[in-house]
Amino acid sequence: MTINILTFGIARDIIGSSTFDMSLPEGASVADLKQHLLEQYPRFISLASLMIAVNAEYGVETTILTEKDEIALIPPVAGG
Amino acid sequence: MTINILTFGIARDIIGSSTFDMSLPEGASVADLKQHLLEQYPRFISLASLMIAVNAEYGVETTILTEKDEIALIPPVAGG
Amino acid sequence: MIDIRLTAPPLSIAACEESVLTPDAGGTVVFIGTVRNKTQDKPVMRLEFEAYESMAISEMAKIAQQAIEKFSVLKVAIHHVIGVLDIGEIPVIIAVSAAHRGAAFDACEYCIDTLKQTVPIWKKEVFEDGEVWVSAHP
Amino acid sequence: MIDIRLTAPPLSIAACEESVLTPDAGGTVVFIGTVRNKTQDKPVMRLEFEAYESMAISEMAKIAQQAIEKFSVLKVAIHHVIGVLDIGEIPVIIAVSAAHRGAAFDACEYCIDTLKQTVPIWKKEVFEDGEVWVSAHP
Repeated sequence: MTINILTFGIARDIIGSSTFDMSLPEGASVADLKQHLLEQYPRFISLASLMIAVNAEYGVETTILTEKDEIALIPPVAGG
Repeated sequence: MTINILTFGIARDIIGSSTFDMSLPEGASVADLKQHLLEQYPRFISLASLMIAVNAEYGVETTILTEKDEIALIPPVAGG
Repeated sequence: MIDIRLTAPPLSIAACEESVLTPDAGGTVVFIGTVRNKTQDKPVMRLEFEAYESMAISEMAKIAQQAIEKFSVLKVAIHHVIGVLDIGEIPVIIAVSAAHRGAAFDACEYCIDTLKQTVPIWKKEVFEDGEVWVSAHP
Repeated sequence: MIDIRLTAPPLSIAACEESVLTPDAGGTVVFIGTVRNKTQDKPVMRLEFEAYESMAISEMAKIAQQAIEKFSVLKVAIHHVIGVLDIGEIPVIIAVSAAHRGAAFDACEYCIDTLKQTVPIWKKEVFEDGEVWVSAHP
């Protein structure tokens, strides 16, 4: 399947665009997405943290992704 | 000596006036003042506390009073 | 920097905040007291505040100075009213700015807690059927 | 009652406070963030805030709801900017009203601490000679 991913902050700088597509096997989880991401974009390893949001909620490692989900990379937040 | 005493809040209600005079022996302390006060105005016994200010600072029991001091009765405060 | 005021109502929240806001601060914490509409389920009509003014100002200044030393905050403003307040009006505003927000929270709470214990200000609650000096009796 | 805003600057301190002030409260505590003029002794020119807006609003609402439940406070307002801020301008205001002031202090501090940990908002510090995404790297 191909999922579309939103990027913000330093994640957008690393990807070079505010959205991008990634091919993942059907039934892939948040953990799978992170693994693919680190392989394709090793600069993510240097971040203090990287969370994945699924439909505007924090996903956990086992959360399963589908093409219909709104998926976003959440690098370390710094509000306030 | 005769000292003039300022009153506030419920202390003014008990005394019936915003200042009053009290005769005390020379060299009387805050403790002496409080003892005379409680004898003459037993309603002060019912208060949660009674402090004496001497020249706009809290006095302690042993603070010595003179006629030149500005003396005030400080019933329980309730600012804020 | 310390800003102490004891004035007739109304207090200005903006004025109190402006006196502490600074680009040296990472955070500013403000406490705003309000006259509650009831005490122990009895409706309050209004409050009357009086003060031993010279001593109240000096005690408020002491509290502000202690807060700056104890919590390493930058600026403290303590503004208190004297006079008659209606329900919902503001008897006290305390604003504290600090490099670190935790210190600003701690210092602001210290100021209002200490003010209630030491500053010679008295408050009379007026009910439909009488009035009471707050905290006078145990 | 919860009031969440994520808007372009400037934030209005008065608007945030007005949305929580109530005669049911004995006290209101307000936290005002400010853009500091330096980071690690390096002068900051300006800050740029961006957010994952839908999620940021929902996370701020969760924090406000948790504060109400955890500390039994009455009303919580959380206002945050997105966009460019100059030194001394205000990125965030949090206001909490409560029957008891201790709860208002605790809830307000909880809200800003949690906001900084969980709300998807990012901040870029712009210096004379470069820029940095705050907290991005360990």
